[in-house]
Amino acid sequence: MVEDVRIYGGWKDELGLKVVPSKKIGKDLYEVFIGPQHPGSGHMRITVRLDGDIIVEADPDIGYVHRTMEKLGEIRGWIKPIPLFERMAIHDACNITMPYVLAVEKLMGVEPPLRAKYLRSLLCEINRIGAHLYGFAIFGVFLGHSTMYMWAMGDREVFIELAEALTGARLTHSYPLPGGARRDIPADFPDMARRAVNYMRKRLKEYEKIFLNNPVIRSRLEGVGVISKGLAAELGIVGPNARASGIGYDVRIVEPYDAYPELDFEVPVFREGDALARTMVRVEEIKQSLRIIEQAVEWLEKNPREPIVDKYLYGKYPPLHKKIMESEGRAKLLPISAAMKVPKGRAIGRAETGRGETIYYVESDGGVNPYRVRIVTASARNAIAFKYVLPGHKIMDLPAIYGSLDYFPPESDR
Amino acid sequence: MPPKVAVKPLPKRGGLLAGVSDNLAALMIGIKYFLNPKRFSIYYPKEYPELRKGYRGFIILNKQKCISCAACARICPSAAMKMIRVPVPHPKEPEKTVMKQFPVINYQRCIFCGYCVDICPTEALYHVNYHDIVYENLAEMFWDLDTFQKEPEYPTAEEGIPVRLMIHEEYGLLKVPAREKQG
Amino acid sequence: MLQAPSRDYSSVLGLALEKAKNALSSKGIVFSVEEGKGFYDIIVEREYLVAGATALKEAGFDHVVSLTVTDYPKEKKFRLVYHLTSYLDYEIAGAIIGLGVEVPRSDRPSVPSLTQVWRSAEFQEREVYEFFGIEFEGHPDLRPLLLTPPVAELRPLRKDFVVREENIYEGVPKSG
Amino acid sequence: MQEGKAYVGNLDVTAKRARDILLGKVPLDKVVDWATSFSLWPVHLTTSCCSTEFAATFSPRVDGEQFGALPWVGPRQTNLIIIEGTVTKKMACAVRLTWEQMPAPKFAIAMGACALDGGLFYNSYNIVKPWQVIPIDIYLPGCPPRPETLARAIVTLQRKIRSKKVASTWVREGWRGDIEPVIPKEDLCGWAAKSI
Repeated sequence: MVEDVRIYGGWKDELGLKVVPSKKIGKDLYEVFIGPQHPGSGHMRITVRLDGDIIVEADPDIGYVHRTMEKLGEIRGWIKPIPLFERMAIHDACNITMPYVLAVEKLMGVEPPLRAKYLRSLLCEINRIGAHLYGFAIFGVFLGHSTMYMWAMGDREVFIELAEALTGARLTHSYPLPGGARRDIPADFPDMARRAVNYMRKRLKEYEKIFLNNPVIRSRLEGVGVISKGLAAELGIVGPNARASGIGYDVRIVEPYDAYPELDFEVPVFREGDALARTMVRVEEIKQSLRIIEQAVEWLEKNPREPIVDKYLYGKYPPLHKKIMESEGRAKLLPISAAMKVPKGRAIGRAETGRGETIYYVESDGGVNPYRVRIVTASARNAIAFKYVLPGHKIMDLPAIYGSLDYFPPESDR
Repeated sequence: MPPKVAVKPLPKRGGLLAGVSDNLAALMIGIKYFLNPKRFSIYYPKEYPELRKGYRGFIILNKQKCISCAACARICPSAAMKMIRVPVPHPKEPEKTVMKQFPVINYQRCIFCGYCVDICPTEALYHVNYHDIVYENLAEMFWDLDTFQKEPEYPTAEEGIPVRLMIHEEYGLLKVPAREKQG
Repeated sequence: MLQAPSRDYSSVLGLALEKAKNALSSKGIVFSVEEGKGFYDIIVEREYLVAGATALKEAGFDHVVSLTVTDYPKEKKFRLVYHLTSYLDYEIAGAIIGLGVEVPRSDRPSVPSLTQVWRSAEFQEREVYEFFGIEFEGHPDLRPLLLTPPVAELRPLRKDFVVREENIYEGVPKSG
Repeated sequence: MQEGKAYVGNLDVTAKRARDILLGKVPLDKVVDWATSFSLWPVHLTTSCCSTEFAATFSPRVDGEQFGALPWVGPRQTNLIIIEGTVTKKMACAVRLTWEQMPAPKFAIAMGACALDGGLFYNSYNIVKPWQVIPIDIYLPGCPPRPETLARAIVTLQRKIRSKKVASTWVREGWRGDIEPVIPKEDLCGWAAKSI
């Protein structure tokens, strides 16, 4: 029996995998189908079996957005899968494609220039803030707190404007390339970014007052959906959800990529493991992301512009392409990119996306297509939490737990 | 400086009167924004946002620059861009015609990733900076070679005035007119 | 708990490999090691799979990151690798080690399920079951996870299920 | 239907007669069209990742409620369905069921490349094109379309309803004149029966 785990009508075993009811469960359990058309995020279904209003069994039925990314990744060459994989989490676009790009870079043995690394990290952090704010907005809807939805969605637009200025698209940036990035920052970007950072810092204090410290919200989140450290490790929960349970695991520390080794930031960890801690981790992460954006922008402003693609590729650029790179900061692709070949081998690329660690296993047989792309996203690994965390809670705690796990079905279903 | 893990405590609730003071704080924020609202809603279609120059909107072909290399069609991730063969006058003997291939685009599939624009060796393709055009049937969305060379009609521009959203330290986003009023 | 300063990944990976090797050889398990970029795969025989998994779990590899299956129709086999890492063991945290087995390709291939060892493999085994048709003996709840039953019968990730890409001249309307 | 002998009379016949009398008057037609066009409530069915932009449309930036559109939970209170991106084979069943639950007159907007011709997933084995499932009024290009594009779609749909008198024709004749009804060729929910 675990201490501090609020469970109605029974207790959980040591790890929390199994609910032991205190009384015999009645024969007539209610079976409630939640989704796929429901007020929350929508594109998934949870089948819960209820004894009274206590969840006895939960069965996540996912796959409503399974769009066959792994199969299509095998037939589209090496560059084209980047926009394809981006569709898994379009508000976290740079983060979700980074691991694939890193894996291909490992196979090809190319290293992007430092400026490109900083640019990619900058966009990744902008995306991370966007993803967390989107999570807050949806969480607000779940809890019936529509102010939070409006605020988070409104403030997310600030960071979308930033990303749009950098890449030319609101959400689907298709920004990183193996060995580089696609656009350099426009001249007015550093000022915009600084204003956005200052604004968001002020705003987070107000979020605390209206949402996080709001007694109504706190009483719905505190002690609800507790995932202990052992359970998180057993289920393989990732990202902010694991960090809320006291696991200090972040790919940016474990296997630093891009410009992260040179940036100064912290990885916030909470020990409580409940829904409130999971929410607070995201707030703290936004603060760290703001710090990273400041540093990256300062670096990009201070250092002279250089080509943002790999040296080998830049060496092959015709004069027109070089001129465009200098004047517009736009990296052109070369026709060879459409049919490029990658040396034989197996590589794992991983990155810390907004919702946690995403892993791409890329296998090449030396041809024009990847032989196998295996994608395990953060939401896919978190999906199992529904099955083991929900039982023992009241049905009204389901939205709070669902929202605090920040589960995004398209990312999970691939 | 290497990144590090920092264990943080949850924010404390304020003392004995937590329910009262936290509720009051939330209410005060509400009142503050009721009295001093920060609105940036765009009253579409009377106003529309004018997007930045580098925005990846509809893709247009400049036929004169096209060298028929088909790189754009090959890089297109969703196979929206296709090559068609059309007769063009022979460069040296004007009475003869030769078959040359040009790209056409299917906006039913285009995902506006901009790879075709970036791969084009002669900059024959370019983006326009608007994106809000809708269609009532699918056939219109397949652009033939003639349509592909013209920038599409932009009904929003005729109906509304352009605005711009500026990032502001105090307001987050601030709506300002994109152009000076004439006269 | 990970603490500063951040460590060099390749040295952690080397340490993890040593630890995994020791754990397996102390149980008398025969294995071969294959190197990938950023990870190592340890391939064992089918009868050693559960014993090897238990040994690795005791050595600190506490969860499955990815259950990676690749189909090799020419060699008539599936290569099934549980990519593992650790959260709780600070020394090897984050290093990816694969525990793999080669399964002969047939209509109803099967391997022992490792869900009892690693709970985090449960959903990924269900996924592999629907995409490749590999059955996991002893899995508590082997149903399709993502696909509908008619689509799952296609076994879509096997190499003999072919999805075709349109070429650059195809699909232009006649009038266009 | 047989004439009943109950004192209240036959409700169906009464309702039909009342409808004929009310809609026979010309201004009422216009009122029906006007009222429908300014109360297009989209049902909250998110099929795919365009839902992020759907949410952005009803966020402060574009403020979808200025068009009289308010996303609503229960399909019984809504008359607009916005297909937000890809419809997979598993989701197609839910889309059709939701569409059938909505009261007439009802409209559909297909949002994003995936909802038109599959977009990036045109050759995927697990997708259905939404125009094979329900009749679509407006198509939006883009992946995802901007929130302004969705706002333009709502405005265009409102104008279409008013200019073509879609809603009043629908109420009068039981179906609209301009679009053929769609009956899915394959059994969309066949798999559900199997899994149970």
